[in-house]
Amino acid sequence: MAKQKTSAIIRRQDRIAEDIYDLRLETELAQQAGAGQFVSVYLPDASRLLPRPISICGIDRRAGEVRLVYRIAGGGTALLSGMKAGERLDVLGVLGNGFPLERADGKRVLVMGGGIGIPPMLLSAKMLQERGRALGVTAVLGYRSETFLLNEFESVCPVIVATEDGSRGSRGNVMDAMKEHKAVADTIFACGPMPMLRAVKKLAEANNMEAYISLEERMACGVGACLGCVTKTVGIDAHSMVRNSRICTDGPVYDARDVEI
Amino acid sequence: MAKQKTSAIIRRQDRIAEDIYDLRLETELAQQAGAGQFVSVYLPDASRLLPRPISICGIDRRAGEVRLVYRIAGGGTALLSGMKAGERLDVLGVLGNGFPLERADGKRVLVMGGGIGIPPMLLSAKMLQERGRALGVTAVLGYRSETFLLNEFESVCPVIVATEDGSRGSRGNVMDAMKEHKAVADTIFACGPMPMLRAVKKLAEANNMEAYISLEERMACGVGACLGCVTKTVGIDAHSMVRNSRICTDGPVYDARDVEI
Amino acid sequence: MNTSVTIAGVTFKNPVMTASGTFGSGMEYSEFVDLGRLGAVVTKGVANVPWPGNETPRVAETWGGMLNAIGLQNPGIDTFMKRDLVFLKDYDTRVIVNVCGRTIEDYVEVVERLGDEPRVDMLEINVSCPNVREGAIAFGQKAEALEKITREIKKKAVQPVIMKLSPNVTDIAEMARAAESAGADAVSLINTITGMKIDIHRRKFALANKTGGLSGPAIKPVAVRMVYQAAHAVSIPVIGMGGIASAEDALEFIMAGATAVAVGAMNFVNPYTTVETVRGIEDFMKEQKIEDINTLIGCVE
Amino acid sequence: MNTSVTIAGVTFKNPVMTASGTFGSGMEYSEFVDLGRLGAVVTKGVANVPWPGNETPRVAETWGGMLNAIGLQNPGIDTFMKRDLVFLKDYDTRVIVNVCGRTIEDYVEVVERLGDEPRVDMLEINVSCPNVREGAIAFGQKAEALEKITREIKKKAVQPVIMKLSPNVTDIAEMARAAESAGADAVSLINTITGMKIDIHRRKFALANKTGGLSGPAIKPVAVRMVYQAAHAVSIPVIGMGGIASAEDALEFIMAGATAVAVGAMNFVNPYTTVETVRGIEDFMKEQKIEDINTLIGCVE
Ligand SMILES: Cc1cc2nc3c(=O)[nH]c(=O)nc-3n(C[C@H](O)[C@H](O)[C@H](O)COP(=O)(O)OP(=O)(O)OC[C@H]3O[C@@H](n4cnc5c(N)ncnc54)[C@H](O)[C@@H]3O)c2cc1C
Ligand SMILES: Cc1cc2nc3c(=O)[nH]c(=O)nc-3n(C[C@H](O)[C@H](O)[C@H](O)COP(=O)(O)OP(=O)(O)OC[C@H]3O[C@@H](n4cnc5c(N)ncnc54)[C@H](O)[C@@H]3O)c2cc1C
Ligand SMILES: Cc1cc2nc3c(=O)[nH]c(=O)nc-3n(C[C@H](O)[C@H](O)[C@H](O)COP(=O)(O)O)c2cc1C
Ligand SMILES: Cc1cc2nc3c(=O)[nH]c(=O)nc-3n(C[C@H](O)[C@H](O)[C@H](O)COP(=O)(O)O)c2cc1C
Ligand code: FES
Ligand code: FES
Repeated sequence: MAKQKTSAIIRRQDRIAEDIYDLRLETELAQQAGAGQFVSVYLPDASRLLPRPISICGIDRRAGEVRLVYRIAGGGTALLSGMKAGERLDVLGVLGNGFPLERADGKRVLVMGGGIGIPPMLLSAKMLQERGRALGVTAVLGYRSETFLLNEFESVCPVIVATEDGSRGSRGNVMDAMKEHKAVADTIFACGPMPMLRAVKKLAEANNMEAYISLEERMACGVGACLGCVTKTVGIDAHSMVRNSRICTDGPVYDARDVEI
Repeated sequence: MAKQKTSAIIRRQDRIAEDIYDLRLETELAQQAGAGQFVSVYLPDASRLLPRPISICGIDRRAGEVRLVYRIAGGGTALLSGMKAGERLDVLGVLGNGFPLERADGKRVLVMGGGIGIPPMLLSAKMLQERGRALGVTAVLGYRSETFLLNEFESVCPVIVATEDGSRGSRGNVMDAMKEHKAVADTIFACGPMPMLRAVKKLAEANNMEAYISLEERMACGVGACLGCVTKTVGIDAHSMVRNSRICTDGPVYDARDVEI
Repeated sequence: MNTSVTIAGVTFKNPVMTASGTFGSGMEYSEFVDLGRLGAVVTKGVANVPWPGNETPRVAETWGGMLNAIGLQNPGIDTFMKRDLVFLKDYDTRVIVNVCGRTIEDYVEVVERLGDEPRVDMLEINVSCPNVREGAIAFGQKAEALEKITREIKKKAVQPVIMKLSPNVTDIAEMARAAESAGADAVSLINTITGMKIDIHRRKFALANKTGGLSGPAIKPVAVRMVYQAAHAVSIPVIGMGGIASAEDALEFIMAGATAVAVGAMNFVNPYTTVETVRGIEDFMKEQKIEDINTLIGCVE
Repeated sequence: MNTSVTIAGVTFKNPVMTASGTFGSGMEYSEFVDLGRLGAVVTKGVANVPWPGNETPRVAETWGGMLNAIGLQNPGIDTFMKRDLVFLKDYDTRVIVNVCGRTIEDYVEVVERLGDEPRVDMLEINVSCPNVREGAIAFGQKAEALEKITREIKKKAVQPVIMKLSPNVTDIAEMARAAESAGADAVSLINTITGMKIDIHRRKFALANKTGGLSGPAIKPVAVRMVYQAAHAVSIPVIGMGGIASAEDALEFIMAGATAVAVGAMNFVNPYTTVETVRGIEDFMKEQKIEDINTLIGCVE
């Protein structure tokens, strides 16, 4: 099915941690969405024209529901957090390539999420388990302090937790927690802040692991037309013919070896 | 009390004729509002920044309620018409001078309204009757075809009705109806489209009557600061020192002899 | 009812085009809209060789608009001809290729390469991109420079040439006249207005390039004014753009004097804007019983 | 915590002013805000004699902004001094008088009249109003003309002189430098950007004057860019304005290089904008532990 801009209905919205919201949308996009893909949410505010890219955190195909978990990062997400069940929300989707779950077949997999990079990894972990071909899936989650989605992760796979203030699990970030728990893997799927993704890339390269990382960039169109959202690539990109790849279309998930971050 | 921008609550909103809406606002402005004055309504749409001036059609001081009756004339009023009880609406008020009801003391008064100029005349008629010093108040109302607020007028004073298509009362406009009914008066209070106000001015001048007419102009500030909303005056205006008077502050109601329209 | 307009001998089924750089080569938005419904697809600026463009962040939202500093990233004329023009072969719409360059020679090279491409109906020369340091914008801000590049391009161009004007000038009429006098077949305007946004919490520019081009509904009044001034200054056709979000907006440009219009940033806000604009114009004409859209061009009083 | 800034020897308690023409002489908005909280009240442009201004409609709404073509209606310097300046005597705020004219002589006459008015702290010379046909705007669009008028005014002015620049130019830095080289004590910018709106249903201009000046949040990115460019071009202080709606916006201008800022069209949208901006800046400084607002001026990297 093609990408579309469609009017979703808010089924519910809950605050699940400080500044973190859990939004359930009734939308036909549920039928296409996959792990690591995202939608872009338009705000009911004519002064904020560009849609906000938000990763898909969950899908209920039977109920026709897409779940988004987001952090209030500015005026747009603040506005979104005030919206109520029953209200309509325009969304553009499904966007992006998603995680290549098949690359985990027969492998030991680490699913790593840092901060607001955690939500898409929940869907990834679930879909890896449903696929059932990985040799083992472990989640490594890094929070500032307050955790969220943790119970759900724990019902899916073993979880290693890190918090910056040490209030739960290891003190430090996901890399610290990985080391502390001597977590090993053949393949990493990761989403999180740029320093974390750089560390994952370095780790994977040093240990000859595969790593798929989900990148972020400011977006306008979300569909590959404006060239706003590029990331530097190691080689010449087949579409751009320069060392730039469009995150919205050819990403957001990249083989860490392919990008210069 | 000073002018203010204040957050009102919509008590109810009803469609009372095609494209005509009756809006009740809970606001402290009810304590100050008078006949012929107006408020300016801000829209919950950041692309439409300027407030919409709407005349006060009714006041319930006890209930702290201001009543506005408006026609959908464009995007802003269309948006307004979709708002529901309980929602908040920012309003600026109370604005304008209002009708000089005391000028009707001991006089025979015609209260004339044309089209969407009818709503403010309802409050005017009511307040004239409450004041109880006029020698008699008659309303002359001109509609395109469908009437609105007519029952309410009829409970306040004798009413002469005109419709353009003749479906009710005289065929034609308020001036035609006046002639047909040989309505006489010493003083006229009027609001309506410019051609009607010009006719009222001419009639008053020809018959040595007093006429107070409520004018409209595009507004920005609504409080006399921007000089957007002027009307040409016959003499030098005391504020502007040119032949321009600010409708939002020194109007909207003028002695017809003072303005060039 | 006739919605078709003609510019320099090329007839467009309707006056609605895409604004260069906001629609790729149509490929991405063909998932959303039937390109065959459009008057023309105007492609992203293409140079003689691939350009990497600017660093990110390249886009930032502003009140009712956006800033961009893509920096004319493009795959170069070779790939463009092999891939994008081939893709467009299947669609019943006009194709206008937007051309960028650093030097006059760069531009001329692209123009010559496109000379025997039958799929290319017109050329639009971007001398007004505020986001590249060399060449480009300078051509669009000085009348003599604009005349010179226009003349050189016209010498070699097979297809009719549209000069795309910058709004970042004191006198747009003078620029339009310069383009006309040098032989341009049409002018298009406006390109983006140079703007800036600062993130006060990080005390940093919102765009890596510091400045970017402002587009979207916020700039529409400036664009309509400039289109009106340009249309009154020259007798070649004017293509209007800047913040068009609806058929109403498009008609505003047409009444100001534009023979055709282009939808830019609003594609990002609503990917169906182009076709909805086409449909809206048709509806307006039906409602108002307008037989020929050409009677609306410049009809404002 | 110091929020005061100094321009040409005049100290303002905070950098928040009103933009000329949007606040009358403060009288009307004194019902809403305590004028004593403002850095300065900048009054509506005043000429040597009363001006009637343009026909109505004079204002029109646009997406995130508005157009105005008031045409500098003003009661003339006599009434202004007798009424408006007297009114302002009671308030503990600086007063900047905005001056307009048709000829250099007109301007100079007003400037001289104000020379021994102690209530007037500074003069702002409007050479950039797009809504009057004669004089005015021409002075603001040509560097030589701007230099000439600045020099003539400086010869007679007792108070420090701010030249208010037009954004309708190719190169704002050149204009700022022209003002500085002719002796201006400061520059303020931006005035409105010329725009147009058409009512497509009536096929008429929304404004009687056809064109008007665009202001409001829509133009902020253009204004911030120009303030940045001007601040880098000259060493005299820059007063920034254009679409300021909040303390965040004001800080954006300050970080871009403005020593002070002015709130214009947003007064119409929220009459409390000026004082809320003052308060917001104070809150920001407290939160970020900034001792002196002067350290923020031009701090963007
Ligand atoms: C592919 C992708 C997936 C994402 N998934 C999630 C998610 O699942 N949960 C979540 O909380 N956040 C996610 N983000 C980040 C989210 O898009 C931003 O936090 C959000 O756009 C901020 O909007 P705002 O209006 O609150 O902030 P503002 O700062 O007011 O936004 C201004 C502009 O900047 C853009 N912007 C601001 N921050 C970012 C950012 N980090 N990335 C991209 N654009 C940004 C906005 O979209 C808007 O155009 C994702 C970003 C991308 C690119
Ligand atoms: C003193 C005064 C009292 C009024 N009282 C009433 C009333 O009681 N009931 C009623 O239905 N209408 C009244 N109007 C007219 C009403 O203000 C407009 O119909 C309304 O502003 C249209 O807004 P819009 O967004 O729907 O139209 P748009 O055309 O989308 O508005 C665009 C801009 O033009 C302005 N505008 C459009 N039409 C008018 C107009 N006729 N007068 C002034 N500004 C206009 C809008 O305020 C807005 O700024 C009054 C106007 C004035 C000046
Ligand atoms: C992301 C983006 C990229 C653009 N790239 C180009 C370009 O390559 N060549 C060009 O001539 N104009 C380019 N433009 C300018 C648009 O074609 C158009 O002139 C401008 O955006 C105004 O129209 P709008 O307000 O509808 O977007 C670009 C605009 C945007 C927003
Ligand atoms: C209604 C109106 C009247 C104005 N009158 C003047 C004026 O008399 N003199 C002047 O220098 N600028 C005048 N301006 C320009 C403003 O002072 C300011 O430069 C411009 O509006 C940009 O700021 P803003 O976007 O905050 O409104 C006027 C602006 C408006 C909206
Ligand atoms: S956001 Fe436009 S190309 Fe990615
Ligand atoms: S609307 Fe500003 S003076 Fe009347």
